Amino acid sequence: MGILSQPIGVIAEWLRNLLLGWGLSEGLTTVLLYLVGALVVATVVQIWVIFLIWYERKIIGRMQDRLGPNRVGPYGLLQPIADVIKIITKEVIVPRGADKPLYFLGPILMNAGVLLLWAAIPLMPMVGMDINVAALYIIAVGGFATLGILLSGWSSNNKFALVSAIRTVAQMVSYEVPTVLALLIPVLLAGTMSLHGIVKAQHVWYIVFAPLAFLIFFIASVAENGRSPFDLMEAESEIVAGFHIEYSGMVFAIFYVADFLHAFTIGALAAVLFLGGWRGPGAESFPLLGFVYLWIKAFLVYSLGVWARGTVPRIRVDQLMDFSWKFLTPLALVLLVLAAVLDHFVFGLGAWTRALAHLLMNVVVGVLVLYYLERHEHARARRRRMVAQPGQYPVARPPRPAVAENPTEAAS
Amino acid sequence: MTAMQIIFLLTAIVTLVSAFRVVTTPNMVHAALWLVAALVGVAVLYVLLSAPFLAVAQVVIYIGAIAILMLFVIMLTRREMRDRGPQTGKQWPWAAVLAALLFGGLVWMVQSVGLAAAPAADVPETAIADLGKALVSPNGFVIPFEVASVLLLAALIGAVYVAWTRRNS
Amino acid sequence: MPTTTLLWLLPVFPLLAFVLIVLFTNRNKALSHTLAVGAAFLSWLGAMVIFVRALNIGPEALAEHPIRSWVNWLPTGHGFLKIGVMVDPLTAAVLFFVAWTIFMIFLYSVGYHNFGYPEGDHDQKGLPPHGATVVDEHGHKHRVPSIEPMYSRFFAYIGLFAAGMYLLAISDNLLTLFVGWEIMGLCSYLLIGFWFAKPSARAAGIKAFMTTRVGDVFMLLGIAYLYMATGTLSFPDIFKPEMLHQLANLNSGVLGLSAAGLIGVLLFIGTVGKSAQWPLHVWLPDAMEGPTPVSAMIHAATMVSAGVYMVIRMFPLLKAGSLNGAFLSPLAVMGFIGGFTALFAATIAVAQNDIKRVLAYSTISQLGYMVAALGAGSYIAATFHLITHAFFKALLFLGSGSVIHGMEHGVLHTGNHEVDPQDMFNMGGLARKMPITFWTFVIGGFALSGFPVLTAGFWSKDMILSASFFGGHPVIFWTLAIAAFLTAFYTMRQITLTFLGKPRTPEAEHAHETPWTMTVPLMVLAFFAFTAGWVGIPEHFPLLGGLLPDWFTHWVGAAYETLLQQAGMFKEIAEEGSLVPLYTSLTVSLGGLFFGWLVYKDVTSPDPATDPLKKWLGPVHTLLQNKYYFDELYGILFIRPAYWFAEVLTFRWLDRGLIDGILHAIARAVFDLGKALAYWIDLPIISGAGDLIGNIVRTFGRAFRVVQTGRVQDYMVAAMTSVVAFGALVYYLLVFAH
Amino acid sequence: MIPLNWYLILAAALFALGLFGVLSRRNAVAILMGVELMLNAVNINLLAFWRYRAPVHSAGMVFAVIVFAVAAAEVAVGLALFIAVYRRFNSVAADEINLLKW
Repeated sequence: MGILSQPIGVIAEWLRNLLLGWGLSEGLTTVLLYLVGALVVATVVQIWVIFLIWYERKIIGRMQDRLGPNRVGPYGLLQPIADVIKIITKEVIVPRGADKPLYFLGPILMNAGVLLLWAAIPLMPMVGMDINVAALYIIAVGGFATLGILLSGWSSNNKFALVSAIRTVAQMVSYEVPTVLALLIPVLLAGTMSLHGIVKAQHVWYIVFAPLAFLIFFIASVAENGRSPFDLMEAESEIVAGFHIEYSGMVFAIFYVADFLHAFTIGALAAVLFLGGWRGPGAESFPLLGFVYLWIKAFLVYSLGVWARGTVPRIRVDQLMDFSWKFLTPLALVLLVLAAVLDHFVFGLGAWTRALAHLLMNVVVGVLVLYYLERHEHARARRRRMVAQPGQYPVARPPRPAVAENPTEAAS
Repeated sequence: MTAMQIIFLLTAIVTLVSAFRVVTTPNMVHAALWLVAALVGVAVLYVLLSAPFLAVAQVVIYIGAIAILMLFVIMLTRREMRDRGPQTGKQWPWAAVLAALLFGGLVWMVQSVGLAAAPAADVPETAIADLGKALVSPNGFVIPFEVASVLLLAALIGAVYVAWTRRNS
Repeated sequence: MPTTTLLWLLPVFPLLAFVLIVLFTNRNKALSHTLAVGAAFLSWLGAMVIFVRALNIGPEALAEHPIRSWVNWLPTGHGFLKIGVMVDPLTAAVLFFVAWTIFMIFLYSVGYHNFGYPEGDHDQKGLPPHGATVVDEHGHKHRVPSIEPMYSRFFAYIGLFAAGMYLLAISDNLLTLFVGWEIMGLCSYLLIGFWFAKPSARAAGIKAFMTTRVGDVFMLLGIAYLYMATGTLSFPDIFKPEMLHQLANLNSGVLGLSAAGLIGVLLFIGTVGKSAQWPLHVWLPDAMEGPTPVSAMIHAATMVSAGVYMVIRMFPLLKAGSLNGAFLSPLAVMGFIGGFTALFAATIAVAQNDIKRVLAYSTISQLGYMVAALGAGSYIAATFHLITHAFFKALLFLGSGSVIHGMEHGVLHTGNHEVDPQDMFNMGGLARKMPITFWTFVIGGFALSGFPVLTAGFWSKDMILSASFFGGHPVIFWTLAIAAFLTAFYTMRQITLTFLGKPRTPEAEHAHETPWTMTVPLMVLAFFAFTAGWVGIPEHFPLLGGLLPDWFTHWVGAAYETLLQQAGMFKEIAEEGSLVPLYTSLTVSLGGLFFGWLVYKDVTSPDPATDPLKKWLGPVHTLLQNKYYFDELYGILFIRPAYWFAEVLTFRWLDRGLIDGILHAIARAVFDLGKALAYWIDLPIISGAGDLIGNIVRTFGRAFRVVQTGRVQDYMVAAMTSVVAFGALVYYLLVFAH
Repeated sequence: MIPLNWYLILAAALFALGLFGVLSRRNAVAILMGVELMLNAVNINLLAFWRYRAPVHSAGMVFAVIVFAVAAAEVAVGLALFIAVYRRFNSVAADEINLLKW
């Protein structure tokens, strides 16, 4: 049992012996070890967020033809650190009339909802909790984040916050449905809800099996996270700054961290479910390599999100709901059913044959969907040309200013 | 007193206290949160009963959906939240007596019947797979399962219909 | 296409045309008449195909095994009431003339209703068109005829009419025959009252409907009795020797008639109504209120033939009914009524001035001929005359319509609407104006008169006369002979007044020939009026006999010959030996024609008072002109009593006086009793008890109403209390009791 | 191990608390919460008996799953009703809606 083949096991064994040597009981030691493990994971990922913030600001800056942070430290690398220091020193303000316990419970729940996800993610072979209903667990702990948002929005005693919270929750609940349905496809393919099992089953990455499911999962997750282009919750022009408008200082920072961490977690989940998790050359022998692989894959998916954030404009609220209920959900359902039926026939075949069959099905469905969308768009464009009257649009457009017959009269 | 028993008692206390707060707190949002706590406690009990799937399902359904929905409705029917009057009706002593009677009777009944102190057998490894098969097997519970699906669909449609705002009225 | 299918389709085409016109094409006149005429053409084509196929089968084989097809219709207690279609020799012969005449009517109607002319200036629905004013390129205004405002409706009606006639002709049972019969009754009502804005037309329609209804009710009774007695209405089932004997031997208990006799009389009363025999003849002359030639012709040539067709069809039954020689046996009744009607109507016709009324009475007279022929026992002669008469009477009616149409042209030209275009005294000299009409009319008239050898009428009339003479019915023979003389007389009177001499009015001078849609049917029918008789020249006729085979007798005779022989009712008539009928026939027709011409050739005044007959006959002429005052008689006998019965007896005395009086008395008594009961019993005892109960309930209700708070939770508390209590009780009983 | 009694008594207590909530709370949503508590108590009983009596047979779990479904349906319809009632009466207080008579 070398440090290379079982790094965490070695460290844990060492720690256990150390604690037992201090005279602690067997049970307490176990509990402590779990605690230490959780603490390490939580700390590592939250610190990683600091780097993510720098990375994202830099990338977005470049996309927007700016330089991004470049003053503090080399390439501005220390800029987030400076921000952290600044934010810690700020006062935490509790608004009058706020429900104080809930006011603080909100960000905690939100952060916890993200951190709890990491408990189930298989970081490397043999490491990470192996829950046999992990896929369901991922969905379940997502509910805590929702609860946190609702609580913080409500307890702030601010109508903008409340409106934003309700809107956000509606969005999250809506997008949870396609997320779950897309997530069920890897579960179906692997035949297990355990994430470890799913990773082990991916001799061929599931993105080959189900590219459309990957896309749905990614899009719906980003929307659930509420990042651009789905950042309706903080549409500044409408509801100021979202449900956390009243928060300041370190409490606000928790929201901030949770947001970025959630984005990265989505990447990790997508990597686990569709990109083979820790799988890669030599990962079986050297688990740390697996960790690196997972991290790289998660980071790539995260970068995809950043890319989208920097380029795609925010969508309208009715488009948001339509997109989920009228497009993603039915598509995911169709894919799920088709995958189930198809897999029934190709299950016994070789991994690559099976993968190709699924891929073919996905391509066919994708082409059909694109064809349908084009038709739909044409029809809509035609309708719009036909009934080009104000008041016909689903969302209030600014009414056309009444053009006065005589401009001078209007001016006076 | 084993560790399991300690955990059970802790969970039971949390659950019951939360449940008590659910039915007594005047603030409806707090009541909803206490409900969440009570339901999480129940979920833990499920884990103790070796039913992790149902525990997670409990969290998904009750916290992810039902509790959120209730909070929504509480916020949509705001006038009640501002009500500083009593949140319990005049009949509450009757209710308390009844609940107490019921509880007393049930406890007495449970204690008067000899019950097993330990499980009859271990839960099989394939419990979740068995559950899944039982739900869709013709020899199992496929008809109740389908009926439940229809019920859910009917509830879905009914809820939409009942809560629909008629534009022209 | 199989013959049976084709047979079923015959009534369907015109019916379809009716439905389509009524529902869809009512606004489009051209389309409507195309549909109707097309349907008539299809039916005509089908009928001709069937006729030719029937010819190929041959009379005996066809009589033995008619072309039949039937379906189950009504389930009865034991089996089904079947309806179906059938072609036997009789049907084939009838179908032939029905198809031709109906098709010709349809074609003729197009021209008669002025298709192609503009809409009238002041025309309105329910009135005949009054003409339109058109302006030609020189600015001159012309009065021209205008198109009938209800053109499409007319074609719908005659389409339905044709459907009824075809249905009647092809039926193999009395039920569908009766259905067709009644359809035609309805159509005749609709068509007579077609110009319903004219009061006279309305009255005539109602009169026709009511009068024929009298006959129809008796006929329905006869059908019902027949069904009761035999359990079937199908002709082939009834016309079996054993069935006929059974009916003939069954005593009906009415007037000493056998069942067959009673049925026969009842059915014949239907014919009396439909074929306008005395005493139900009054509707037919009034029916001339309909659109002039077409509906008149429908009534005269087609529908009234239906009545005669029905009795011909039922002849074996009538014959069986007459076996026991009761005084009122069907054949005796028919002989009497037919002969009487023939003479009676002919005398009226002599004194009529309206060109159509003459023809109407002539029709009644000729129908009487046919009925009398049946009464004399010769169904072949009756059928023969039925067919020839249909052709030449149709020809005459269409010709008279053409004349009237021409006269209306004249009326439009002079603008003098006082002049009646139907009065023969207003005509004269039309032969030069309307040559085709004249010649065809002359052919038809001579056929009607029985002009020897050439015309169809001669042969058929001769057959009737000889049948009655040799059959041993001298009374019928001489009656018919006199009627034939009168027929020839009034026919020549009509021709002379209308066509010969000089025009007596300016309108007659400006009359002119009608369009081809009217003249072509005239010519076609004239052809048949000529030739239709040649198929039935008797073999014993001097000189001509045997030159052409006596095909008709052979053909129609086959229909019932075998049956009558089997039933022992066939009587061979020796037709040789006497030339009395022939000479009589020659004498009366030629003599009548000659006298008619002689008397009327010099009439020059349009005043009807200058009628030479009037001078000679005096009050008798007035009697004839007023149709023996039959309308007035019926008015006194039936209509006024009916009004009196309804108004005075039933309404004023019975209803108001007696029934209302009784009711009022009962009401008064009950009212008083009720008041007493209410005062002495209801108020103190019953109401008191009711109030007591009510008060008790109310008191309890007041006491308990606090329980019903309307709040769901209070109810739940109550429910849960009960649940806990019952749970405790059950637990106690289950656990502690043991 | 934990005796079966403990679960049953806990469930009874939860049920009684839920019943009290249903019977006493004025707010309709709170009544619904009480109902949820009662349903959970039932579920605890179901699973406890399943675990202690017939763990190899999945009937207990199936019942629990169906109770979940019923609970979800009930909440959805109930809350929709409250919204409708609130629109009409401007209140969701159970004792103010007293039309359930006559």
